Amino acid sequence: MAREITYRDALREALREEMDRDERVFLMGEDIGAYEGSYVVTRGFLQEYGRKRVRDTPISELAIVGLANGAAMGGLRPVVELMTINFSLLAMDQIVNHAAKIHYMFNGQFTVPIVIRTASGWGQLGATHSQTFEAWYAHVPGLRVVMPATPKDAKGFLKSAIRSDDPVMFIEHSLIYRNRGEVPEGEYLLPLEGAEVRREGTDVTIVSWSRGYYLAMGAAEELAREGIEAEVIDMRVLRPLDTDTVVRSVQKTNRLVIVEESWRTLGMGAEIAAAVQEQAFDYLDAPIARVGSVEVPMPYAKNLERLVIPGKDEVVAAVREVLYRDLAAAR
Amino acid sequence: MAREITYRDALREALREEMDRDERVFLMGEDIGAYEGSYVVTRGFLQEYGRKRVRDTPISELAIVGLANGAAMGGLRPVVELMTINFSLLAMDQIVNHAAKIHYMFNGQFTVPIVIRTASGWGQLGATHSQTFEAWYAHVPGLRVVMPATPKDAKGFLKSAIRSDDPVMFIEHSLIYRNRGEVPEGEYLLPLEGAEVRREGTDVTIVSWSRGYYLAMGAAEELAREGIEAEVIDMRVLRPLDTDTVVRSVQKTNRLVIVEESWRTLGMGAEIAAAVQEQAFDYLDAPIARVGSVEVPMPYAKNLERLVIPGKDEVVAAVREVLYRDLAAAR
Amino acid sequence: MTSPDGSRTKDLTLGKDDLLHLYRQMVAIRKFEERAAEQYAHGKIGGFLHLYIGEEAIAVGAIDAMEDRDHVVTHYRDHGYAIALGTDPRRLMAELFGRSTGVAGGRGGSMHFADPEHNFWGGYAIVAGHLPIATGLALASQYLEQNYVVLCFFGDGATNNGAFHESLNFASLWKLPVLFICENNQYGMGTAVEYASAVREMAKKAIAYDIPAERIDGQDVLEVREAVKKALDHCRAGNGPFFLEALTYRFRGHSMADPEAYRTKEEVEEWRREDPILRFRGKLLAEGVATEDELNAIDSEVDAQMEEAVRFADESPVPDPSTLTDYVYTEPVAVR
Amino acid sequence: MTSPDGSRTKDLTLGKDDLLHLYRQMVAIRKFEERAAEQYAHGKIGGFLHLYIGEEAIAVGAIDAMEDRDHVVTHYRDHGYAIALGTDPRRLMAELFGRSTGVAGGRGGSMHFADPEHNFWGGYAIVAGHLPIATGLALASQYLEQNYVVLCFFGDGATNNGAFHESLNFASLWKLPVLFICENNQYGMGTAVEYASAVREMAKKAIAYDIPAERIDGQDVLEVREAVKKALDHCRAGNGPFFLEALTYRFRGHSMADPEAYRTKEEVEEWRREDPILRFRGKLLAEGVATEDELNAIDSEVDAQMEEAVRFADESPVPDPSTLTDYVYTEPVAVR
Ligand SMILES: Cc1ncc(C[n+]2csc(CCOP(=O)(O)OP(=O)(O)O)c2C)c(N)n1
Ligand SMILES: Cc1ncc(C[n+]2csc(CCOP(=O)(O)OP(=O)(O)O)c2C)c(N)n1
Ligand SMILES: [Mg+2]
Ligand SMILES: [Mg+2]
Repeated sequence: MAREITYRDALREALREEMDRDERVFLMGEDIGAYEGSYVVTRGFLQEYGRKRVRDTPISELAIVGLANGAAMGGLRPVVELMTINFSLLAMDQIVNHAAKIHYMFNGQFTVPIVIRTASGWGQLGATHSQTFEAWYAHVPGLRVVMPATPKDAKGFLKSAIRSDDPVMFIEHSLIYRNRGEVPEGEYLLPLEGAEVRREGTDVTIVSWSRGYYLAMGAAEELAREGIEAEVIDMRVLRPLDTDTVVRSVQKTNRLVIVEESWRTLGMGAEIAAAVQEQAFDYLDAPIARVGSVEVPMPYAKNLERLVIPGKDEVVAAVREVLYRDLAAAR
Repeated sequence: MAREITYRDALREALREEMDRDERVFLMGEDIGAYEGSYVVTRGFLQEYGRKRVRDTPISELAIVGLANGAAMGGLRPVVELMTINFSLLAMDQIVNHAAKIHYMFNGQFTVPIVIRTASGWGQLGATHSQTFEAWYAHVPGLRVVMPATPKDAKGFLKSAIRSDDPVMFIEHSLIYRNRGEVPEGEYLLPLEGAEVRREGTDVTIVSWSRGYYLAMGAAEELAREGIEAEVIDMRVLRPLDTDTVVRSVQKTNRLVIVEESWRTLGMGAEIAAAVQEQAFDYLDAPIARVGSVEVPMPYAKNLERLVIPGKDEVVAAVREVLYRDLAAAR
Repeated sequence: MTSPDGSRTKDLTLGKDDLLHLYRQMVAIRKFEERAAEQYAHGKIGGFLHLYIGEEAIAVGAIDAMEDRDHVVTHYRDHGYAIALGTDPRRLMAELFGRSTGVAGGRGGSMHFADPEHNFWGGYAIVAGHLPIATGLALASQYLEQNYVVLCFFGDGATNNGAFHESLNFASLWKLPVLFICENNQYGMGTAVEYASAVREMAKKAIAYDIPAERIDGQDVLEVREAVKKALDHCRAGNGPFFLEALTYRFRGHSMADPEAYRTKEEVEEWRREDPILRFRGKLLAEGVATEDELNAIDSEVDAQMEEAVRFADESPVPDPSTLTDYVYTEPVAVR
Repeated sequence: MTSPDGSRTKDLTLGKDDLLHLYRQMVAIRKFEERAAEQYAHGKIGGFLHLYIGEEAIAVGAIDAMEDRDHVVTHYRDHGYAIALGTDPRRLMAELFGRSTGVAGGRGGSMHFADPEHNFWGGYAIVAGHLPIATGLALASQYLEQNYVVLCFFGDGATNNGAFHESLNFASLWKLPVLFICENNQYGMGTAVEYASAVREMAKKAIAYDIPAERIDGQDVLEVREAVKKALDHCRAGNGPFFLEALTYRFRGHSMADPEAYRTKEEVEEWRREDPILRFRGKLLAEGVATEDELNAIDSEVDAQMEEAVRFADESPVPDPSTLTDYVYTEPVAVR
């Protein structure tokens, strides 16, 4: 049995179920308690679970993650919220030099089972509040990086992330918290790997994740109206990265477009393109196209911001390009 | 007229010349003065220029870069030394959310002419002291990223970086400070962009930068002995990234191997491969190969470390692979 | 922490013009922001909009104490400083509207006002991220012997960040001319000071760096002005940094979408009685400096000015799309 | 900052066995490191090797004051703690040699000793990066009501980093059972405290967090032991963190390749007169606790033990290459 709930509610269910299941799970972050979370994911949690398990913190990103690392080593299961992924830069040393290293460099003697929930997103928030760094985290061995698009994945991955003994970067997106989708009743877990083909198609493969997935789906629907059948893949997990699923799809469609919100240069699309051309070289009928943001610090003005973030039209155009159809001809 | 000097001496000359030329240029970093620099690049500088211009700092990477940002806005030309690129993670917010943003987000009203000198490298230094993050910095609009391989580039780029009004990440490498090379007498500047073909060849293109360049050259020489002529390109500058030079070369050789010391997934090689397949799709006769580090936190033990960092043999093997020659056949 | 010098006078020793100027500035901030909130509701302004309402006495008092050469660096709650520094409210409103006539050409928005010509070196949106920048600017002042002092404003919440610590250490170590002004409005977003800071008096944190500190009433524009004057003298004389903690309260939510579940209506009401504008107005009237009519006239003038600011913003063009990639670098670099 | 309680006794109130144990531990650290330095010169050890020689009284005194359940988290200059905690020196030397029998299987090296079975939660190589980790471990103690205290060792240089500030604030705010022990050896690499810190007494920095602090003589093993005992009581009683600053000096260079241009020979000589081992040895002899022969016998036993450690390390196998990608994740994940 499934019902439709929002992405936000799916996250809330995951947190609740895991907190109820395991006393050692606790939440920690700026304004998650009295303020109820900057994206209100944790609304009501402070009242329900109390200050011991829902811990408002000072504005100390580095120490928040560092404390979580230590607490995790000591047997707890911290779920940290970093308000937005932009602020995760302040915690980078604890994430990369500590969380990602400790299990390995001490020869498996310690584990660091932390989850860092954070949000990507934009919306006239300016240069320092509109970035997304999933590609950075996906570069780092020792981290798992999850970036769910659907409520079902959001819930299933978050629960698995909390139970995982590895550090997990769990990246949400401020513009999809209200998206609704089917979520099974009752408990379920999703393994922390594997892309998913969400729409089958024969003419081209469109790959994305998080909010980009909806863009890709929108583009696919539009393309279908003109007879182009796109296969849409939601990457879901960015480390470990499931390029096999993409390769299998490209072996069928022979064409690939990658859609992302980050800057193109060295975004996730770079890795996916590089890996796919390695593994599916002989199947590619056109260069792999990457659709990403214009490479500027994000401007505040709405009209400029719209130019930066890719829209459905850019995805459609890129698909046409890899199909060697120019715009005029297709219309 | 040119003479042979070391990479380290080339850097020292650049710093000296620029400090002598412009009173506003000053150095700032941990242990650059009394300790003479952890890689002794600034040996003697404190005595020569005094405490005003050679500033030992507390172990405060975030504030070091932040102070440099402010000082640069206020009319100075700070040259910061971050001991190693591993510690730059602590300064990430000042580099990415401030230095790279300020000129743009304030509509050009301020400039942030800072140079951040830092060193990549390894050598039984363990998991937190053996990383390299050039790919991260090259992702960020607003930054220039330079990673010279030769003494001549080291000097010319450093001088240009100091004079540039943009923030520059200037990444050295601890294992090439003693490398010697020709450096012109007297003053010269190099524009902060452009890859360079350092060896011409017809059969395959090998691309690298920094220490990887020497690996590539070594491999090319070995391959030449068996009749394979590799074209070797030193990327030199990683943002803006000159893929045109690579594309031109691939149009000739039809095969590309990228060599780097960072983890393969989302290393610079990902971007170069993705960009080249976009621009030279029809010229490629084989998948672009990437040679990088094994994706683990760096282990201390010498025998394990050797397995992680790619050596000449891996480069040669990758070249053979893109040439569709297997090892046995070639021998 | 509070000044041992209990003798400080808060009397109206300034001339009438100066006093009315302070009043006008506070009213200008208040009315600018009331219009901004209104325009936000109309969808003319997007993203974050952090209002300074309730805290006006700090910006106005402090900035009035500055010399012409001194500079301001601050956080995202930055409208008040710009107005107090004399930037044309039309260009500020235009910035909020994301128009090309804005102080940052529409690229910055509410959190990133800047106007170097009026000594405003920018509002920054990473909590405490501007403290090292302000300290570095003070280093430039010292290095180039320009003898300006940098006023760096930030909140109580910012004092818990590592950047705060590193900056204060540097400032004291190198005796840099920077005045740290902590606006303790008792909350960082929705987190009360007692849940964020091991000490309740922010000024206590300066001790760890041997920086002299004082706690003042941030609702009293004259007290602020006087304390800042003294502190600036201290910095300018080469004694290094100074730290002021101004106790205050934010009357509105943190940004526009804040249900304020974290504090009681009573608490807000109590603090509203400490409205810096009403307090100062009451004083001006009580001590016979100005009449109701005079003050009302100022209010009306400011009203008209802010109405004009909205009109100007609304009629200004949006940024030219062809400028999108300008200023990523100072020199032409191909941007993709 | 120094204890107001001048009455503290540094007399030898411990029993003879306990006193000789302290002596033996300090000698063990000294001799372990002397052998390590020698093996480094022979090329058997690579990378960084930070010696603790001169500072032994701190690790030994502090760790002797610990209860069985308490834990240690520290920085890269970490050989001393492991030895004082009772880890087999053979496994430590093997770690330096990068052998599979090492305490971290050869993966960690000098900077990353760890032995949770002996309460050692690791040496960390990012200056101050382990302070939040130690604080988090203390949070686990509190949360799980396990009533252990975490001893967190770090240098004077670490106190200037933001991570220090944020950790102390958290520890005090949440009253976590963590004892911060600052080993003030007066230099961070080659930078003297006066060029790095606005205040010369590190203990002063604890005031900003309302953490009680004390400055002690780090060359006196008994003083350290006593101060740590009291501090641990404070922490264990639920009073939150405590801060100790132990004044000390590093007799050798920062790491192996340090020409020590930043300090004078005279200064080093002066401090060598405060050798914690010689001081303690002198006291044991002067107060008739032990004879020269007894102490020499201990020295010889330790010598033999360290010789054996080198032999063990040398004969141990290097890590199996097939294990290279083990422990990147806790579950099997394809690693490229
Ligand atoms: C590093 C960082 N973390 C979190 C945020 C989100 N944030 C914006 S304002 C704010 C509260 C700041 O409080 P305070 O410093 O007291 O200033 P106030 O808003 O009260 O004026 C937070 C947490 C941010 N912008 N930067
Ligand atoms: C964040 C960071 N910056 C710089 C370094 C390089 N480094 C290693 S040890 C050290 C000095 C530390 O001094 P202190 O904390 O006093 O400890 P000590 O070595 O004196 O015991 C420095 C700067 C580092 N490891 N981490
Ligand atoms: Mg506040
Ligand atoms: Mg030290």
